[in-house]
Formats: sequence, structure tokens, C-alpha cells
Amino acid sequence: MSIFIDENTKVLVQGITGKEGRFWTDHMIGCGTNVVAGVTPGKEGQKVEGREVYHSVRRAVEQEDVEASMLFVPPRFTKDAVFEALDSGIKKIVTVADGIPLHDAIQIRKAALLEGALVIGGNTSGVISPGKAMMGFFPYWIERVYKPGRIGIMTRSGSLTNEVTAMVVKAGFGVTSLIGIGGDPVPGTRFAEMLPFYEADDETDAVVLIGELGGSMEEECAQMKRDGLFTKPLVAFLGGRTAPEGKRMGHAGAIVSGGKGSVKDKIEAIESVGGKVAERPRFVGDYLKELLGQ
Amino acid sequence: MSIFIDENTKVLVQGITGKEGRFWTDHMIGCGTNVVAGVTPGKEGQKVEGREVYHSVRRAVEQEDVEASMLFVPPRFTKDAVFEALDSGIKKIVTVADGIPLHDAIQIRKAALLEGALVIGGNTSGVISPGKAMMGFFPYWIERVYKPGRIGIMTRSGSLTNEVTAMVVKAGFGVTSLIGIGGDPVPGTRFAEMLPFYEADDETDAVVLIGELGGSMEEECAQMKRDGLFTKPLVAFLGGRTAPEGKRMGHAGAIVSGGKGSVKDKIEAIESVGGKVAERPRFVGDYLKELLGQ
Amino acid sequence: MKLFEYQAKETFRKNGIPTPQSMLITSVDELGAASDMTGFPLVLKSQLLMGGRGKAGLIRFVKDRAQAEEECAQLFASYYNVKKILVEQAVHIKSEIYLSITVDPVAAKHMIIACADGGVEIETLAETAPEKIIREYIDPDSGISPYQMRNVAFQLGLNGDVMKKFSSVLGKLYTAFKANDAELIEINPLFITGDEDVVAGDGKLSIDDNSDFRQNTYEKTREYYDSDAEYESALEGIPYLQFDGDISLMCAGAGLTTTVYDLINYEGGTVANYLEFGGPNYKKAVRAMELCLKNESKVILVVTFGTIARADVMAEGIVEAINRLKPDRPIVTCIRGTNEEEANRILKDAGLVPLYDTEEAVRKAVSIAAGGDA
Amino acid sequence: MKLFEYQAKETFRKNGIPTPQSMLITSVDELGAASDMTGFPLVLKSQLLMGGRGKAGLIRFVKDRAQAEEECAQLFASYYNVKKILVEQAVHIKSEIYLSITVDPVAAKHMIIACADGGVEIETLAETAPEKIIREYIDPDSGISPYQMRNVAFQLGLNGDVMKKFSSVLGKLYTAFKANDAELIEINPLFITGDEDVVAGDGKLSIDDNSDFRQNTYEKTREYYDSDAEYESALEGIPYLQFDGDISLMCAGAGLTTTVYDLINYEGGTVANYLEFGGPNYKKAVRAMELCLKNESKVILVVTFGTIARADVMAEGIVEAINRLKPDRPIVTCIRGTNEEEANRILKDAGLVPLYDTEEAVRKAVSIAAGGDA
Repeated sequence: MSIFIDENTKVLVQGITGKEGRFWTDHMIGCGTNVVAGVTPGKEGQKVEGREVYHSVRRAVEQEDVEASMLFVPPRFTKDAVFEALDSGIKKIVTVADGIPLHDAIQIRKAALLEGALVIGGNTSGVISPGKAMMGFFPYWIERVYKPGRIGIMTRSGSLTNEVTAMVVKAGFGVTSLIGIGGDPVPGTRFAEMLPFYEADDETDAVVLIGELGGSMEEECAQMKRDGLFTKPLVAFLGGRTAPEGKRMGHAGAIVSGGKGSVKDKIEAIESVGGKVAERPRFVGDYLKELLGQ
Repeated sequence: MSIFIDENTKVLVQGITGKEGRFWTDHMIGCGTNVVAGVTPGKEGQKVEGREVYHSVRRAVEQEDVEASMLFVPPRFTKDAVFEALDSGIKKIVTVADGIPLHDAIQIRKAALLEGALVIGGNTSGVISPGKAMMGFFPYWIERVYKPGRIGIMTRSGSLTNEVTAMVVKAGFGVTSLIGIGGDPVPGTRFAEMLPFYEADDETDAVVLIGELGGSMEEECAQMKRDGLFTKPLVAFLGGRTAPEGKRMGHAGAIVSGGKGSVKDKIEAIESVGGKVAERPRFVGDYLKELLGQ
Repeated sequence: MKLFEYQAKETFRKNGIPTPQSMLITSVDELGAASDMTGFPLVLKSQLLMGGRGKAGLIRFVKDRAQAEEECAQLFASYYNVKKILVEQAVHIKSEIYLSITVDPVAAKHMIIACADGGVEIETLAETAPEKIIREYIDPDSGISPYQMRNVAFQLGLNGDVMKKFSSVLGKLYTAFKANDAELIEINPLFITGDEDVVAGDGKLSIDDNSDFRQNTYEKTREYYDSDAEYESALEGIPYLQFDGDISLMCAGAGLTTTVYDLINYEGGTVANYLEFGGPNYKKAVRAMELCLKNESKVILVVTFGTIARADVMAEGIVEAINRLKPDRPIVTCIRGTNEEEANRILKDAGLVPLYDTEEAVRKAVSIAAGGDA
Repeated sequence: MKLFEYQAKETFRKNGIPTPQSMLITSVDELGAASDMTGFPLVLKSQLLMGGRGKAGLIRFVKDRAQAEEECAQLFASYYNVKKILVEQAVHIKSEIYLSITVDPVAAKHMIIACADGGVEIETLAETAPEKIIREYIDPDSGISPYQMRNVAFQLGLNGDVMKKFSSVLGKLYTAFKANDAELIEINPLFITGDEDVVAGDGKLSIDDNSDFRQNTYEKTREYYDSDAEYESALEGIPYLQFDGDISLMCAGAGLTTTVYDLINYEGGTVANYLEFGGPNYKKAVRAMELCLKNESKVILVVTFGTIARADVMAEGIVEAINRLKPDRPIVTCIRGTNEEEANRILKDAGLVPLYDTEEAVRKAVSIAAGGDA
């Protein structure tokens, strides 16, 4: 079992005829993803990588079975594209757009909550179940990073995820499902909301959390563990331990303000429920070995 | 058991210090209603009929148990008052306001659906369980009309309800619960949505529907009966049998247009599922006797 | 409140929806200035609220000045009491679309209705070819999203530039729908021109009367009503419908008044006017009777069964109205509800014979109208 | 983008929120005209984006002309580089309220924050007396309802006329919050005056940069930034923070750059500047290095691990930057990700010694900064 997607998940690509859309659709298929169709308004009748292109999501779902939608849509049109996917009953949506307006992001998350859907992103590399499928743009071809295995990873970052995942793999592990919830101040889905899926997944032995200063998402994960809703080993790597207060360092919204959102607080929260926080990316692998008794 | 309210239902009155609010609060209490408190912004600390007045619904529900709210609020402020009640978790709301803007009414109904609440009205006399409780302004003191019994009544009208109910009583019956959904084009709750409550009510033997030309609410009730969701005897009285097409006769929205909404269609729909439609108010009692084998 | 075409188009233009060049005229004298603006050919469109203006010959396509003057004069002189004509540029039409927005009371949403067969009545189409009607539902809080505009456009078979222009018109129409508290906003037909422009060929806009307090662009003037009595009652807020029978209804409660209307028809009577003075108008008996007396009816029938609208207050009103207006025809009363005993005492004191049963009152009125005793 | 107080108040006034009489001046010469408008006493408010202006002595209450001129001259001459002063009428204050609107990312709602203790920092209050903080959540689609404005007012203990005026201000503040795509809009303090008026004493407005395409009221000028490098990088859209250590970071990926920052501190190094040229900026190596070179740093540390941001493109950029800018300090590179083999060949060809491990690269940079071999 994988989280969010596997090789059977039927994926629609919104914005498939754009340069980015075409390029990554090709790669997603190369990675094993079951891309069933694409959407670009006004381009119905075209094909991309052999997949039919439709004018609208509604027309696509009339013709094809669709379980998830991958958005390659500019930030200012992302809200509309997410609403369109939700309106057609799609419950898994990934948007990589970097630069979604804050007020749009709030409406996106609200709509997702209302529909009981998972919207992953924006400002993310997406979601990958290594060896099975990918939605987004992960460098799955870098084998020392995207090796299949039994560790779940959740992250706000792109490059840092490559860095940390490489260390996980170096320590002898691999990845079940990697979910990049994205670096925006209001991600569509929060870390803690993904934990139940990892908890229920037989193929995930432990979860690595790649977080950073600012916000409260890491504390929410600690709360899930405290409440017994997540019981597997949890290792975190958190960027911004030495960040000075009041500076926006890292992703938008990553700021320590009024003593809130500091990495220090997050470390306390995670350690208080038996989680481990690695000071350096390299230590993530060491802690996994320790917690998994290897 | 009564539908919507009985003598135990804890009722809040929004707009309690207004002239209408005071007058009918007095009468509601006189009728047996368990009015627990009132709300008028700026009037906290006052009392009406011995009940505490609060600034806001939120402050009222902090102090008192509240199950239902009765609104004596002008039409232009009704949306706000309904939202306020819904926000405090109140799931039964009656608004008598006559003149709620159409676009407000749409938002009111949408909010009610979203919250799983019953908003009764606007433009209604309200709800009465004769002998037990009332929310609204029924002339419960007219004994040849508001006699307790085992017939459920749903209506869009005020005066016509008095007329028809008097005939029901004259025929030897009484009323369990009378729900006035109101005469507006977009009532908060539709006839068909009340039928499951009458179906489940042991004390209701049959339902009388007082409808009129226009809209599709009577047809929706027929559909409920066809689908087996309502199985008790159903007698309808429908105003506007002889209304000419294209004229707005009766309540706002009561218009036959493009052949739709005619009483003829409604009669066909109801009779096709075994319901009876009385040509004159007087016949309602006769049909009840027939269907109930009396 | 239903607006005239020219007013609907004013609203369209304010919201950025293209309309053909046009000028409103009130006499043939103004035709020259108008046709200078629109050029020929042009269309003369009588500004009346009735439907089916085309079929009734109230819209004329004219090719030149001479024809325009002749037809314009005909329209102003017609049976339909045409006061205003919209002189409009004739557009080169490639195709026509039906487009409207209204509310769906069941789903509690705004509803866009569209059809690729423009120009025809949507009600007719609903009967004959319902599968051609496109519906798109809009959440009243989040409003319309661009994908919904495109959904409608694609279902209409539009593409490319026309798709984009249509979507833009739809978005603007939705803005106008909300901003005007519209019951209905309609463009039928919406033209797709030879130049692939999207232009409103006609316009309907009906504004919710309950929103008057926040919508006061247009004053309720006489021209919106078919009769003086309808106009005057509208100003009073008294629901009134004009018929041409013998019995003036002066009843309280929309449902009850409609029922009395039915009962009169069952009994073979005819209605002169429908008038409802219940609810907020229950103290307006004098004004209500005055409106009834404008008709050449043979009897006034008063039926009420009120709650807040107290029977005694209504009875007092009736008596006051009789004293002041000295009606020239009999009055039948059947007043029930709160304080009905007091009401009937008042009526009797005034020499009336109050009845207590609606059907009995109806039969009495029908009998009087047929020449029977009062 | 954080606006100055005087700009936030411009927005308030546009939205109908009362503010004290005021005039913006850029020199002591303009003081006369300003005080003619405001009268005495008045307040001189230095227009700087930093918090705690009051404590820093940048806000001065003055009673007469002489004092005003003296204090004004002091402010313009102060260490803080004051360019603009808002001269504002002194209001008779009865009480002060804290009021702001921001977003709640968990609930996906807009969030009103209010407190009856105005003037203090809300963050401080959150630590010391969290029970005093009032929160009201607003659905982003349906928007604020009057009952929610009243809820906040009543929780603040307001009543009567002040309650109504406060509710009105809150409603207008919410309109401004939405219309401006604000991250935060704040009035602290909101004055309740002796005349029971409700007036914005201060104003903060921070506009979401991702909304620039639909929010372009204010241009990003130099005055919004502390340093030239920060201003220039902002124009480029390159995230940049100014520090005063030895090592210039030129990394890709917000998370990775922050991690490198941490690692340098762990190793005893100091950072000269934080610069992130990942994502859309990954081809801007020349511009990025130029910004780094503005600092008196001892070494430039390049760490990347990219996907779309291809390693070979970045490496080419670094080499081009070296060729064009001829940097006067060593450059340590650790470039991984898509096409990393090609990237490292490019770096080697240019005479660099590419590293493959972040920690190794960090140690190398710290060593160079401490005087070690490049």
C-alpha cells in the first residue's frame, strides 16, 4: 500500500499542454504514474503522450475514470483549477504552483475541508511513492535519493528534502511515500492531517518530518502522537534552529514572532512525545536506526 | 412526541425587546412554550416576561441551554440573525419576517443546509404543537382551529391555514404539529424535508398539506411518497386551481409559468401516489375521514 | 420589479457587457438623431414589459429612413400604447444563444441557464427539448469561478476567442445579477456576430421587490403597470390584480384570497379584481376599498381569518371605509380570527350582516353579482 | 509588502475608517502648514517600518510650535534615518483597543483579533495574558456578518453608540483586509475618544506579495528596505537577508539555505548574507553573486540540490558569474541534483573543486573564513 498514489491511481493532469505540464507528464509516466487524461481549456482533441486532452475537468471525468488531479497551472489560476477539480468530485489534488495568493490559499483549503478532499501544495514538488508513481516533479532518477523502502516522509521543502532523503537512503533505508505539503503559509493539507494515512499504512515503519521554523504544524504532529492517533516512530529535521527572531527565513510564513514558532518550541513538543529531532540531516538516518532497532 | 417543538424545547427569542417580540413572547409563554431567554443587541441586563435579555446569541447560549431560536427581526436583518443563531450551534430556527430579500433567502437556506439545521420561514406564522408549545404567532386561543390531535399540517399560508385547520377540527380531528414553512419563493425548509419527521412521529396519523400554485414543493412531497419515504395518508389543499397563467397570484413566487407549477400538475402528482387533493377547504376533513377509515 | 429592455441594457453596459449601438426615442421626431447614431439597417424595438413583442409586431427591422419613419409612426400609434422605442443598430448575426441567471430554491444556489438555440422562449424549449438546456449552479457565497463560465461556453459548443468573450459576458452578467438583487437576468438572444463578437440582443432584468431598501435605481412609475389601480396599489404595497368580472375581492392572506378566487370560479362567479390587504396592510381598509371601487364590480367580498391582522381592526376599517367612501354596491363580509366576536359586533352595529363561513360568503357574493338580493 | 503607517491610514480613510487629522512632511519647513491643519498639541510620528517606534523615541508628543520645531529637527537628524514624519492632531483619548485581522491557516478562515488593552504588543499579551485576547473567525467566502462585529464589540465591553461605531470600523477594516489581499491589517491602538468617537491611532498593513499582479497601489521603493542589497534583491524577487558575518550564502531552496545557515552557526562560522536563488531564480547566478559581492564577506558558499533547478545550469551560471564578476574571494561549491555529473565537470573545467556533501562544504567555508586555505 502507498499513501496518496500508487501505480494504479488514475491521474488527470490539468494544464497538460503547457511546457511544464508536458515535460512533467512525460516524467510522471516514465516514473510509473497512471496518467489517464489531461485538461487544457480550448485544447480538446489534442493528445499529450498519447493521452486525450479535454476542455474541462467535467468533460474529462465524463470520459475517463479519474481519482486524482495534478495541476500544472500558474499561481493566479490555481484557485479556479482546484475548485474545478473539486467540483468534479476529485478528492486528491496536487498543485505545484509557487506564488498562490494568500487569500486564494485560504479559500482553497476551506473548499478542500468542505469537500473532504486532500489538496497537496502549493509551492511543493508534489507526492512520490518511489518505484510506483509520482505527482509533481521529483528527481526520481537520482537513485541515491528516491529509493523505495519503508520510511514515510513529509516535507515543506524541495532541495532540503533531497538532502535529507539522501541521508535516509545512505543509512540503508528507502521511502514508501513522500508527501510534500509545500512551503506556503497556508498549505492545502497540513502535516498532522497526513499522519493517519501513514499510521494505517502497513508498509510504513516510521515517519520523517522535514519542517522548519514558523507556524504550528510540527506541534500539531506532536499532539497527534500525544493523543495516540499516531504511534509509529517519528524523526524530525527542522531548519532554522539558529534563525534570529523577526526575520523571515526559509519559506514564506517561516518566521519566529513573539516567541512563537521557534524551532526550540517545536523540538520540545516532538521530544516530549518520544519523537527525535535531528540537529543535522545526517543524524536523521542514525535516529531511524535507533528507533527501528537496527 | 411533537415535531420541531414541544413544551420542553428550550426556546431563545431574538429581537425579544421589540414591540412584536415582547407581545408574542408573552403569548408563546401563555401557550406553554419554554422560552428560556432573549437577545437584543445593546439590551443585556433587561428582562422580558422574567427572561434574561442578552447582547448576543453567543452570550445567551453561554448562560442558558438553548435548542431553538425564534426570530422577531426585521426582514433586512434576518440573514444576520439566522447566521448568528447557526453560528451558536442552534439547529431549529423560526423566522416570521415578511420581506426577506431573495438573495438573502438563498444564503440563509444554503447556510442551514450546510449546518444541518432547520430554518422555518420567513413569511410564516411559525410552528405550533397545539396544547404544548408555539414559535411564531398562531391564534392558539381560537379553539375551533388550534385543537390538539393526531393530524400533522404543513402550510405556506397564514389565514388560509386557519381556514383549512378549522375544517380539519370541524371534522372531528385535531393537530399534532403544524409547520408553516412560509410563503416566500425560497423558504428555509421545504415541505418534503419535514415529511420524514411526520413519518417518524407516533402521534401523527396523517398529514395535511396546504399548498398553492407555483414552484415544485408539492411534487417533491409526492416524490417522497413514491419513494416510500413517507407512507402515511396525505391530503392536500391547493390554492390557485383556477389561476390564469402568467399572473402572480398568492404568495411571491406563486406563478404558473411555461406550463410549470400549475395546480393541475400538482394534483396529478399527489393523486398518482395515493394522496387526496381537496377542491374546497371543507373537503379536507372528508378525505381525512375516508383515508383514516373513520 | 421588471425593467424595460432599455434599462436592462443600461445595466449591461454599466457592467461591461456589449450591446448594439442604440438610442431611446419617445417620438418620430427623434428618429433622425437616433438613426444618425446607429446607421441603417436598424431595429425599432417598442419598450413594453409584455413578452412576445416580436410575434406581436412590436419589433421592426427597417432598411432606410422612409421605412423607419413609417413603421415608427405605426408603432407609436399602435393598440399597445407604445411610449418609448429603442432604436438599435442591426447587428450581423452569426448565431444566437439563450443565457439567463436566476435562483434555484431547492439547491439554494444561483443557477445559470443557457441554450445554443437563442431567441426562443426557454419555457417552450423546456417542454419540447429539455436536453438542450444547460444548467450551471453557483454557490451564492463563493460566487462564480472562471471554470464555470468555461463549462457553460464549452457545453454551448463555443471555442477559441468566442469562448473567451462569452465567458467574460457571463461573468459580468453574474456580477450584475448579484449587484442588482435580481430575480432574473436574461439575455435572449445573445448574438454571436459575424466578427465573432458577443453582444446582448435583448435584455430582461427583474429586481426583487424585497430588496427595495438597497436597490433604488429605478422608481416605480405608472409606465410599469397595465392599469391605474395596479399602479396605485403597487405604491401602497397592496397586492392587486386586475380582472374584468363582477366581484371585487378584498381579502386578507395571499393563500386565502387565492382560495376565494377559486371558490368564486367554482360557483360560476367572475372576479373584478384580486386585492390582498392582509399582513402589513391590514389597517388599510379604506385605501383597499377605494381601489375596489375603481372597478365596475357589482359587489365587494371581504374574507379574512387573521392573527396579527386582528378581526376587530379590520372590521373597524371596513366600517370607516363605508362611512367615508359611501360605496355604491353591496359588501359581503366574512371576518374571522383574533377578536372575531368584537369584529362581528362592529359590523352588525354598522348595519352589515356578517357571515362566518367562507363558502357561504362566496355564494352570497356570486348571487348578488347575478342579480340576487344583497 | 509592509506599508508605512501613513499609507495604512490612507487605506483606512479610503474605506471610511476615521483617522486623526494629519499631514505627511519631509522637512521641518513643512511643519507650519501641517500644524496649521492639526492645531496643537500634535504628535510627530517618524515613518519607519520598524516596531517599537514609541520606545525608540521616534514618536513625540508636542505642545507648541517651538517644541515641535525642535523635536522635528531632532527626528530628521536621528540615527534612524527618518525621511518622513506624519504630523498628527493629538486626540483626547478615553481608552485604547487593539484590533487586527489576519488569516488562520488551520481553520482556513479569516481571524479577527481584538483586545481591550490597546497599545501593547499583541505578542507580549499572548504570553502574559492570553485570556484577554478575543478571536472571531470569518468564513472567507461569506465574509463578515454584523453579528460578528457586535460579538467582538460586546466582548470588548463596548455598548451603545461606541459599540455601533466600533462595529462599523471593524466592518470597514474587514473590507480593506480583503480588498488589499492583506496578510495583516492592524489598528493598534484604536482610540475611543472623549467624544465617544472611534479613531485609528496607528495603522499597519502588510500586503501579500503573491498578490502583486492584482495589488499595485504601492511601488517597492528603496525606503521599504534597510539596505541596498535587500532592495535590489527584492526587485529581482531573490530572497535575501542581510547579516554582518563572514560567509555569503548563495544557496538554492528555502529549506536548504536555512539549513546551511544553521550548519555554519554550529561550526562556529558567521553569515554575511542569506541568499536563495532556487526555484524561479536558478538562472540568476550572476545577479546573485553580484549581490553577495556587495558584502565584505570572506567566502561565498554555494549549496544546491535541485530538480527543475538543474545542477548543470546552475554550475554554468556560477562559472559565468566568476568570469564576469572576477570575485575577489574564494567560492566553495556543493551542487547536486538533476545533471549533477555534468555540473561537476563544468565546475572542474573552470578550476573549481566541487564538493558533494553539504557539511563538508560548510566546514570548508568556515575554515576559509577563519583564515584557512581556499
